[in-house]
Amino acid sequence: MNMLSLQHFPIYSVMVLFLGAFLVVVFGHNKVVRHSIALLATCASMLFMMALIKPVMLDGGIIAYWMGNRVPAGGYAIGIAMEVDAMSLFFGVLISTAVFVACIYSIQYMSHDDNVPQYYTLFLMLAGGVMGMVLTGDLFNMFIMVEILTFAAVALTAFRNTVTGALEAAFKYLVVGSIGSTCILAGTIVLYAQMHTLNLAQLSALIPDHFTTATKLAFALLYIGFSTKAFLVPFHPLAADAHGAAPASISLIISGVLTKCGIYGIIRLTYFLFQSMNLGTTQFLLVFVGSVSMFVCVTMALAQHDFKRLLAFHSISQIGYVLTAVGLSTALGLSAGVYHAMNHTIFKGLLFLAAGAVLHETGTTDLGKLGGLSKKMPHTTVLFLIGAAAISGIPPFNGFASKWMIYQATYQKAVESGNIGFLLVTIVALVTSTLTLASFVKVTQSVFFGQLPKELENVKEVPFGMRFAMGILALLCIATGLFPNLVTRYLTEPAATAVFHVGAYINAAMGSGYAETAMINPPLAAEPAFIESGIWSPISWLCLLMIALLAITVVALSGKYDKVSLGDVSDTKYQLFYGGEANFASQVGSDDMFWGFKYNWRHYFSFMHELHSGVVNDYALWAVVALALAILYAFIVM
Amino acid sequence: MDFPFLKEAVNGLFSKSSCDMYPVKPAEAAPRYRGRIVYHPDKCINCMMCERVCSGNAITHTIEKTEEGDRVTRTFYLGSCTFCATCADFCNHGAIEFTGDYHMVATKEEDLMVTGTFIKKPPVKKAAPPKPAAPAAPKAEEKPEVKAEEKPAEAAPAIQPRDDGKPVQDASKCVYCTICARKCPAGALTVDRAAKTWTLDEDLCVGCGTCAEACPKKCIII
Amino acid sequence: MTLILEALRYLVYVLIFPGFLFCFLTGLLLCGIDRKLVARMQKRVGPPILQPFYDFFKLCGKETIIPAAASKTTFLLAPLVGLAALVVIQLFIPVFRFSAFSNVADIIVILYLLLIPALSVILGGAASGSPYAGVGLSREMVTILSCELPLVLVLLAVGKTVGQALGLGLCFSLTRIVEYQMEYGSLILKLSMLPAAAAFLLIIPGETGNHPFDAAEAETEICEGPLAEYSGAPLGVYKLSHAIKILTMTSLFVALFFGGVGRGLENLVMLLGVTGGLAGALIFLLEILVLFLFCVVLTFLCISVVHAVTARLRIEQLFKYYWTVVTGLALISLVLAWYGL
Amino acid sequence: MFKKLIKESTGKSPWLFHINAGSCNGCDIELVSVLTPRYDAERLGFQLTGSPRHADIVVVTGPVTAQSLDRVLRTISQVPEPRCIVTMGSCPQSGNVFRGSYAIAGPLSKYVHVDVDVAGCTPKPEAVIDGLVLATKILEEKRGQMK
Repeated sequence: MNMLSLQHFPIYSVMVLFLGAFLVVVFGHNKVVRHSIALLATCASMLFMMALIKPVMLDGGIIAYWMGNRVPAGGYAIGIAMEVDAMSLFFGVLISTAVFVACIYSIQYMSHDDNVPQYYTLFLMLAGGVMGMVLTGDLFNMFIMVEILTFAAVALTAFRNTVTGALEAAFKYLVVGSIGSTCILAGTIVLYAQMHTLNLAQLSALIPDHFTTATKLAFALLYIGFSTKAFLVPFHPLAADAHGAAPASISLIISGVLTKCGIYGIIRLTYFLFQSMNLGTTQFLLVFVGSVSMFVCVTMALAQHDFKRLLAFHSISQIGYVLTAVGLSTALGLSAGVYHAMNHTIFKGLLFLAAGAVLHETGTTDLGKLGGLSKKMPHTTVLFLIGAAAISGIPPFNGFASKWMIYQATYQKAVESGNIGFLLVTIVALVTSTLTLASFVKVTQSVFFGQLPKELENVKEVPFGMRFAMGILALLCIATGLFPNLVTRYLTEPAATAVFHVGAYINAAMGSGYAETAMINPPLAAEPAFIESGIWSPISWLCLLMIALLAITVVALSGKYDKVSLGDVSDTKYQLFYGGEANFASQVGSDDMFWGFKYNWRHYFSFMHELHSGVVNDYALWAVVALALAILYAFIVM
Repeated sequence: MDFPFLKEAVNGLFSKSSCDMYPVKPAEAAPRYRGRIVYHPDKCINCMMCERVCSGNAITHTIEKTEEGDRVTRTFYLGSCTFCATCADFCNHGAIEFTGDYHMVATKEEDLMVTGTFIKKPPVKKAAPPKPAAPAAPKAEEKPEVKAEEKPAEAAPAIQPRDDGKPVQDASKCVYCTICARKCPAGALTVDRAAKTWTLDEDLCVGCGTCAEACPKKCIII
Repeated sequence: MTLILEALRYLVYVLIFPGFLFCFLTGLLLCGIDRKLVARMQKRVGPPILQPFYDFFKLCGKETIIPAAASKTTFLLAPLVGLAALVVIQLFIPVFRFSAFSNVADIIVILYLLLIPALSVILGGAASGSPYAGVGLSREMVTILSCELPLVLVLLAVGKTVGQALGLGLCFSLTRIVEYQMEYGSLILKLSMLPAAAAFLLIIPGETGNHPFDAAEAETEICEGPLAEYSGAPLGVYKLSHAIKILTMTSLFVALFFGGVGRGLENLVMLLGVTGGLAGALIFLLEILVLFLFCVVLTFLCISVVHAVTARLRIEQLFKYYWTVVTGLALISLVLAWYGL
Repeated sequence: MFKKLIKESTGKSPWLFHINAGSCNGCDIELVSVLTPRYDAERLGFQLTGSPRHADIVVVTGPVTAQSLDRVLRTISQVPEPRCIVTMGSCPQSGNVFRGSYAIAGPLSKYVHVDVDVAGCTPKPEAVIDGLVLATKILEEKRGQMK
């Protein structure tokens, strides 16, 4: 498979999805046909991406594919390009796997709903839009793909319009989402007016020399546009409403994939187009927004009492982690951020699918009404616990590996740059990780353990298809957690180095040597050093844990540890101890958990309560204010 | 940042513990500690006052008729006793005594039962004196005929106590204030101030002696 | 052949020396000494030193009741996982010169590994389904939350000081910290490290859930919190892991702040003129003994005295105390370390 | 060897759980005074626990009022085997001064096999210690007979 034939794979993987969407519209009314088309399309696009890993990631090649073979003539790129380097391929692979798993899950998950064909068309449109945005090499093409995915996501959020608040959430998402898209469009137009080209490679060659106020305005517009897509701080309440109402497989796509497109857009914007990451100001912007969204969203999650809204706020706080790591612009920071983006898609997907399973069985995701589901749904509980342990960074799982790299990156950056701000970021990151653990303990206790309420008596385990999808994600969670060095060497480090080799990116598109001629100071192509100060090999730790656990269980079983006495509730001996009272249903309410913490932060929480009013014009106002601030920041400080 | 008991804690560490090591070193109860009951059946006259005043009604007795009198076995159930010692106070014959022994731990019910038996000789039954027509006469003639043979007559014809433990009234000193009638727990005495009569109903009277004690003029002898 | 020897060596590490048996004995011994000291401070005679052993074996003999509302496997498995994780943490903490697996982990990892035993209590409590356990695990989580911030600051301060001295920016590896202390003297002697040591001392009772900070397992208010439904062997395993946690935290303190003592021992052995293989063994034994003595003194200082003198804090007082006083101490040392004092 | 070790340590570390079945609190404060420095039952291994699941010896005080009857019986049933039931004071043994009242559900021995009675209307702390030591001996035998 030489380079030439591989050239077409990116466009194949995008077009397959759009073709699938079209076919589902035509033949979609028959269930089997519809499911097979959807599965085939998503699986094909994933295989195309997987095929590209070897050439692009390992051998460091960059595919530049010109639509209609309109190669750049006379130094100007006219045609539309699809450029796939290690960074975009990394996101491509991540997105295609997440979409494939979501498709498997939604087959049984959507069986109860009506007009399912429309669901699959929107689903495949969304998938196609996302793949297109990540693989494209053309700024305007990126805008179009963003438009497609935004509208598909809005339509899918409102798919179950009977759910209370679904339409309102979709409307909010539509309003602020379109503000974001228009910002991207405005930015593209300003850039096109300045640089007379839309090709990302040529833009990143020309912009660094024309750093005029107009390009700064474009930077601000594009930055705000992409951060709306990534639901960063000023736009995070959208995510909570959107996830609250959307079906679980769509929540997986929104939180696992859409936010990554926003991050991908910001990386392209700051590292490639404007190459401004060496400026202290852009680093400060990204790290500040990242850590603020990290902390705000985790504290908001603690105050939630709906399962999906809690997960939504968590996905924004994890995106805050990714953005902080990316904003450090050190090699270790970028690879940690990208690694955490991958892990986040995996464990957040798992958690959303678990929430979907709970909703599918019990019909509600209100933490107050649930309880004791572990007896009825043991597999979902185990899968949920793996996801919860992964997100809160418990050692053997993948969350820990990437978070640990992020702490090291921030602390190293603090030591190198000597300014204590980054130290504060490390501390905020560590505290946020414990707060994430706290909110997942809250969910575990109020959904899966504790007392089983009467009306959930006849809850059964989730059908196999959904458990299979969750199983894949759980296995991925454990795999990426146990072999961090493998993942970093083959996946994240190539992606990080690709970001630092902007010159290679430009030459691949515009023909070799173009970067050196067109730019005054050609981009640095220094080999990024991935020094890690700490040593941690999860495999040997896990073996030790297994040996110790084995030894202890052998000793325990020989001491007749499992000779336990079991009985049913009728015998008072096996009833719970209520201080002598008879057995009555009493469950620790989900919102009076962690009373001590909330009491000490009560002013903060009441302030946050008023801020998140839920009124769409407040959010639109925030979006515009954030845009204004970004523009001010770009003009004055940049 | 003040730690109130830090000084006491530290020098507590180096000083002898204030524990008097009970199981190793035996501990004496306080001098007048009301512990286990000791019952002296011989002193008891089965007046059943203790049973009546016991708040925990821990005292029970059984009577069997035997030829030389009725065998009374009285049991004190320590498991139901409040150790208030009212019974000891009321027992003017000192049959109930509270010792200082506080070891009242038992695995079986019986260990907490304190019992004692004695034979109570029946009172000497004589022909029931005819119901006194005139109040004054019967008490006068009844007394000398009973007492005549044992006691040599003293200077003033002193009233001799009757042998069956029932009270006798010395008409000369009695002012018929009716305190004895009101005090008698069994209601055996009727005193009529106007008619100046003092009659005793022998069946009801248990010979407890409360009337003798209560009489201001000390004219009742038992 | 060497592979078998290697495997055997690892097995001995896990099961005997710094592993299960050592933790079991020293942990329970420390707990016994702590209870005895607290009693003596209250002018009581106090239980015999081996009382925790009796408690543990009695609990092994008791019947294990599983309430009908509990989910059985998590209920039984949670204590074992907590104990196993604690034993593994103990492997990473170097005993002055000797370190079993210390090249595998560093202090941030240990910070996260310390979460697993606390999580096993939380999971066990959640699995038992009792409302007392629900309140207990919510308090336990707030206790973890409050101990996490100051512990992070202390570890960052130590990492910064040692890293700066060794010239590689930051150093989180425990072995290198101990070696640094061997050459340049214990960290406790440096001015900037004193507030960090004080903060760490105040964290130990919170992290192990000892008296003033045991709102999570308050036997009077919420019937031993998460352990309310546990009886028999699982309860024994929880009490054992509570005891081992005291050992882990105190030996971590010794490794972080008293590393230089190892050099003193070596000089002592050199002074005695013992050489060759015997010296190595002697140093090894001396190290264990000195570590145990340090642990006893530290247990007395930061657990027993505080237990005998203070009353239990409410949960929000505990949180406020940790996030203001102890974090302040840790911040002072971090800032001092930052500016290279 | 292991079973013998368990048997001995069962006698050496008895944990108490105190049930107040309507007592006048005379016996309750006397029971707690047993743990104070002067009598210090902890040197024999006694410890007051918070939940019946942790208990070996259940100390019942008070005349088992009608209201508290089923709660007392339920709590006692939740104590794991080998367990001892000690009644402290005269009330649980016979209802003492309250016997015969409509509110009393009768002596505890009517419902549960009581192992040790400590008589006395507020028995002396030394008597309580005797009772508890006797209970630990019974506990050890029960542990011996268990499988």
